[in-house]
Amino acid sequence: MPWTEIQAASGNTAKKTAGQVGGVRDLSYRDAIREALDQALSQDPGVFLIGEGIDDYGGVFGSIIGLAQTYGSSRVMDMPLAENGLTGICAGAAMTGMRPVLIHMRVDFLPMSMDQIINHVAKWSYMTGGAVKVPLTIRAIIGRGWGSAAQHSQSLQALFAHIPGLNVVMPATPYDAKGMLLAAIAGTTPTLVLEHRWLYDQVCAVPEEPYLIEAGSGVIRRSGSDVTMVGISYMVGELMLAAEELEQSGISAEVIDLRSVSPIDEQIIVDSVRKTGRLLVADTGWKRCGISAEVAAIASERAFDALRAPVCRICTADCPTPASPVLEQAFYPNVAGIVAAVREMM
Amino acid sequence: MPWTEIQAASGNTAKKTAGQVGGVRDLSYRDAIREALDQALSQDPGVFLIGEGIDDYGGVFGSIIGLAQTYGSSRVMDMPLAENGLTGICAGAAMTGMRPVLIHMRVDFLPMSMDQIINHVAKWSYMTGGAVKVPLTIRAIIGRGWGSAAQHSQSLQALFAHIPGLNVVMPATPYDAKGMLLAAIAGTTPTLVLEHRWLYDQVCAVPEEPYLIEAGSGVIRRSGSDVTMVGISYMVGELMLAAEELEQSGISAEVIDLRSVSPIDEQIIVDSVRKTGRLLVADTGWKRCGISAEVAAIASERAFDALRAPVCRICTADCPTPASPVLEQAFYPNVAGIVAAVREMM
Amino acid sequence: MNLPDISKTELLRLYESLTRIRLFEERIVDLYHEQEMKTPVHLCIGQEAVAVGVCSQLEREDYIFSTHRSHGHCIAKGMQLRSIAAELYGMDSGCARGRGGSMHLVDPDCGIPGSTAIVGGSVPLAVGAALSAKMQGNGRIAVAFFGDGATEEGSFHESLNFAALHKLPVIFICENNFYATNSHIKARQPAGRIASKGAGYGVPSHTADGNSLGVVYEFAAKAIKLARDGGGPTLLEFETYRWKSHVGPASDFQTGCRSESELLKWKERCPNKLYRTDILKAGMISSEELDTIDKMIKSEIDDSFEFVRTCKQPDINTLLDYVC
Amino acid sequence: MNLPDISKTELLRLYESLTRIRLFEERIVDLYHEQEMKTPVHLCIGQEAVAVGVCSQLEREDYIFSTHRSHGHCIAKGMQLRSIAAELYGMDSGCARGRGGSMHLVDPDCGIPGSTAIVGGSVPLAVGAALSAKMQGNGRIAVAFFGDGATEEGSFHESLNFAALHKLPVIFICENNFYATNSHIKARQPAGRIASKGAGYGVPSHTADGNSLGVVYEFAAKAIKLARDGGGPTLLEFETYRWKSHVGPASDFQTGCRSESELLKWKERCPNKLYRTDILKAGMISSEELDTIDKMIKSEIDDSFEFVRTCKQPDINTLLDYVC
Ligand SMILES: Cc1ncc(C[n+]2csc(CCOP(=O)(O)OP(=O)(O)O)c2C)c(N)n1
Ligand SMILES: Cc1ncc(C[n+]2csc(CCOP(=O)(O)OP(=O)(O)O)c2C)c(N)n1
Ligand SMILES: [Mg+2]
Ligand SMILES: [Mg+2]
Repeated sequence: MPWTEIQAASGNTAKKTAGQVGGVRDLSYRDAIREALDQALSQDPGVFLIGEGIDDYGGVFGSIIGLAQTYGSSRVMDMPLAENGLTGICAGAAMTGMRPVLIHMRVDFLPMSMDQIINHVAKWSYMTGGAVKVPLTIRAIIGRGWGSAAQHSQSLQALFAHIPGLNVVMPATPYDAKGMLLAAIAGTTPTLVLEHRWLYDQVCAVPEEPYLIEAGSGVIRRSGSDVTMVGISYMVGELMLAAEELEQSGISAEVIDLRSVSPIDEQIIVDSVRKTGRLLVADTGWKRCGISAEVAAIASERAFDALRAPVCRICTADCPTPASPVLEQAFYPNVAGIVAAVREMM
Repeated sequence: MPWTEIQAASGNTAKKTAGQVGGVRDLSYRDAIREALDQALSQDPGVFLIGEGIDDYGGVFGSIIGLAQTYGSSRVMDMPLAENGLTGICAGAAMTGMRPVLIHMRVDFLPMSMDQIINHVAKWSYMTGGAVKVPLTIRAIIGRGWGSAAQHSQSLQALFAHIPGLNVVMPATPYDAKGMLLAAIAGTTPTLVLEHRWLYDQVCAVPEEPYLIEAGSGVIRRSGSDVTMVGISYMVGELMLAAEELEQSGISAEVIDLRSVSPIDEQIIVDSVRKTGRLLVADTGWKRCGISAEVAAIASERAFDALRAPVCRICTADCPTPASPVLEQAFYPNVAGIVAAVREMM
Repeated sequence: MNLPDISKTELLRLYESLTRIRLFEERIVDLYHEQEMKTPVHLCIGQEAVAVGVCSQLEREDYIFSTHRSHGHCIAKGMQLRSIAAELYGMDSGCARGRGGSMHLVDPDCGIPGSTAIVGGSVPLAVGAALSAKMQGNGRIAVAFFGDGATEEGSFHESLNFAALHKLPVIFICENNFYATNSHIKARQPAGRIASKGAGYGVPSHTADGNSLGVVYEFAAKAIKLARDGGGPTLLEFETYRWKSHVGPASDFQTGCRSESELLKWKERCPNKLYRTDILKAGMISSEELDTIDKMIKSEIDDSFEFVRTCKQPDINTLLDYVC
Repeated sequence: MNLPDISKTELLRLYESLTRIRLFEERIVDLYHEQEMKTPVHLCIGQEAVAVGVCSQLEREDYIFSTHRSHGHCIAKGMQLRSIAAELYGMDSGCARGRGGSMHLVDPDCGIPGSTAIVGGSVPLAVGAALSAKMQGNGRIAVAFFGDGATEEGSFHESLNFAALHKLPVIFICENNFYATNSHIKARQPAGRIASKGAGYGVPSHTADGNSLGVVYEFAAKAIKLARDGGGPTLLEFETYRWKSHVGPASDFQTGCRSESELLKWKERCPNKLYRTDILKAGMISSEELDTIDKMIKSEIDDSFEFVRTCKQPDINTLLDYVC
């Protein structure tokens, strides 16, 4: 049992939202990504995929399986283990007419390429007064479980959300995964697409034809009146489960899927908090200076008068990820913790 | 007129707090750093300084001038332009008995070494179950002005504060600069010391003998009752000026110098907000997922019931640093902006 | 035949070390399906000779830094199997108190400040330990173990440059097993260039057979001597092959990522079998003596996994310990 | 004497380019004290032959990527002085609309996608442009300009490897001026190794005199041909020297960071003077012709700085424009 299989087995489950109607099929997160990339490759000769070993039989956890065969090794390229250099190379290609999609199997490898991402990719448009754009898409996958430990399970979205000049999106559903990836590739803003490994088996209705979901808009996944629960990526599913449980005890929770952590949809947060008066934020990453801090700050700036209870942040513990399974379990937030936190708020 | 001279000329001024009494002299920020390093080098043979061109006549904006002559090139070492590799090399040395102080002339070069800082230095103690410590100190200087532009003026503390396993300190006074640097070198937690270039000419009373200021404690620079203004590094001086101006119009502002952004002194923030009921946070960096977000979130978690107005964040604009002087001026927050924001809050 | 010119006792010690690594990892293969060892294992079966040829000549105080594929290096350097086994099961008595798992083996008392799962990470760390040794004048040397893939990372280049510039007592050991995950080296580098990189820094460099313990021993001996004598770093590329899939206990040729015939060709050159044959041929050692060693190692391994059953998982109240 | 084998018109064009760079930067020196040019200037006076020898042979559509020390490369590649001068003063009509300043010159119409102030950053970007050209089959090539210091960064190594692997049409031009800020190359690298790094990737590499335009021209010509013919990258190390301090208009030998005698030795080998002497010696060009060019350039420079006076600073309401 390879490491990766076991990880895939532990995901939470999203509800299917539609069947096979009018070009809309049920698709897994993995297949939605694959379809987006297939369509981008077939529509635009400037698009190419590149990443370490991405053309192998695993096909990046199945998310690009078969594409190397269809498009050949010049459009689905293997690359050396040289994350910073290759980010620069992709940036150079993006500045000169191409639309590269650079793929990392783990978010943890992004720190290697921080110089190119932060100092070059994110700044190039501004630094050149808009003369040169960098339409680069970077996909990176958040690992979790099976002793992935400190260097193979980080969820570093906050580091990138902090930097102006990048879009950072974290689709939580197959539908969003396809649309946000296509929008990233089609746009001119460099975009980081962070996918959670535990979402890969989730299934929902996804239209066949290409469609774009631009970075910057959140979505209400569940309406409610007593508390606003804002989440991203894998945590959205956890919030949905928590909301169901809360309903049992008569607490009506609204769940917002932020989808994009840069830009952030401030209005959807503010409107919801104005309605419910309470805010909980659930992140896949750390607390200090994280997404949850930003969401909390936005609420206390723009919905202050509506807030009726202290904001609550649900994040991973303030330590690197431990390998031991018992510690792992203590490290990650869970549904019970969310439910308890909301109860405390009421 | 070299770039660096001009930058130095534009700093704000701190009040001297004491004269030449009992081993306490007035010292500039630059000289306080120098004294700390001199004392560390002379006390502990394991300490060495390393950085690009640090042994030249400029001596890192004067902050280590003469030390190369005193201690020789094996204790004050020049290094190749290889920030990531050298961070790893310093980490390896720190794991095996040395106490390196790695010096970067600009914070902007830290993204090159993010892999070693985030994936190795910050995680090593945890990943080894405490078996191996990494007593590494990294100094990096925040640039500002004279068209430093996008790649030479970043203030990236939030990226490091987000990562468990590192201390991140930002002394605002010569007294703190000496004590915090000495504590960083003497401790076993890897520590990032971020110095603002515009603080280098500030002067205050500094004791001659070595003393330690541990990361994690803020300090009240000015007592007040109407509003809590939390700032870091160069912004502390700006807040002090704003507080004086506010006093004119009868507004009593408390100014907290956070000093350390990881760990953060939550209690000092909470206590002050409980007293004043209002909070403004001023950062040298960006807003989204920044230090100001964290401070705002802490207040809305732990001092919620005391807050009487929306929290206000004062940060650099949501764009890379522009080169043009007029845009630069618009990019950075200033005293007038702080004063206006507080007035709005009352 | 390619045997180091050392005493019988020494020859047996090498045999013991090779066997310990092989059998320990084979035990992992046997047990992994139970799903109790919840850690990604990167097995080095097939590559044992490099670990043993190098580490057997190091002093306990000398440093090694290893990678995601670290079991062999750590065992050869002298780590107790109990502390490794317990770590694989995430136990509090593991070498990293269950915080690290397979990819982060550590034992400062054996000169192992740790292992990293970030490719290329081990290289500058070893250079740093060498700098430390030089500054402290304690006579130690440091070894960086890394794969062919790691030579593509900038950190490799930055490390070679600094080590050469300061003539540091460090040895760069590249185990070229021709693959990085499932990607062949041809897809990542111009052919046959790893050792040729040394010239760019004035670092003596060699490519050699990593499946012959004798060959590894000889090249390592020279490099160690050079490093100890203040002559600076050496870069050694040992060609070898991993038998199992990149991660986990299975084989992988079924997936088409490489051919079974390639694997079989390398299996014929099994480093452990080659060495066993060689020492038997040399005549002073009997196969009974080797069988006795095998048996001893087996019971050592039994003991280590039995030990695990007596261990406790970490207390969740200690989650935040050791952060810094 | 070392003249490229080209027409008189071409020879004069090279002279013009050398002169344009020198006089433009000398004008910066003259004006900088006014403190109106609020941007850190890294002057290339003394290094002009490399920029001209390479860029004069490129097509307008070919790409160059430059560094903090970019004026020479951009002028040689054909940028208008007006757009550079305006940028130095942070004007909205500058090439980067005043957002970039001296270190971020850009002009996509001249094949200049931009310049970076992060050492080593220009190298992978150029490789990426070469990849782009190859994928698009548009026949373009790309040039990375960088200093000796940049060869110490991991990005240099990662870039060479990838370019060699894919035989990309890119040329690596290292201007070895022996210093990175005030640090001599001896303190940063084992001696004489820059060009020897190419062998580690199978990239043809040469060290040559960067102050002789003829020499630069010849090596660049071969590299350009190789790249255009699909033969892949070349690494060229040109030895040269900067006359001014690392940043700013002053000289720096007074500070003791290098000796005046070293500077004077290099000044005798002024690339512009050498070339002028050579073309005059060749006989088909008179010094009057050259003086006319000098005069023309001077008025071009006058014009560019006069233009600045007519420019507007950016409107602060546009602060957030162009972020993405
Ligand atoms: C910086 C980084 N990039 C990618 C990975 C994912 N990864 C883990 S092992 C590995 C292959 C390493 O190949 P090599 O260095 O040859 O070592 P081997 O596995 O063959 O022993 C890769 C790509 C990683 N861990 N770190
Ligand atoms: C990554 C990085 N490290 C350090 C610096 C500071 N810095 C600016 S220019 C320079 C020297 C560069 O030397 P070299 O590459 O030889 O170019 P030269 O200035 O000699 O033209 C340094 C260290 C930087 N800009 N970027
Ligand atoms: Mg390998
Ligand atoms: Mg140089």
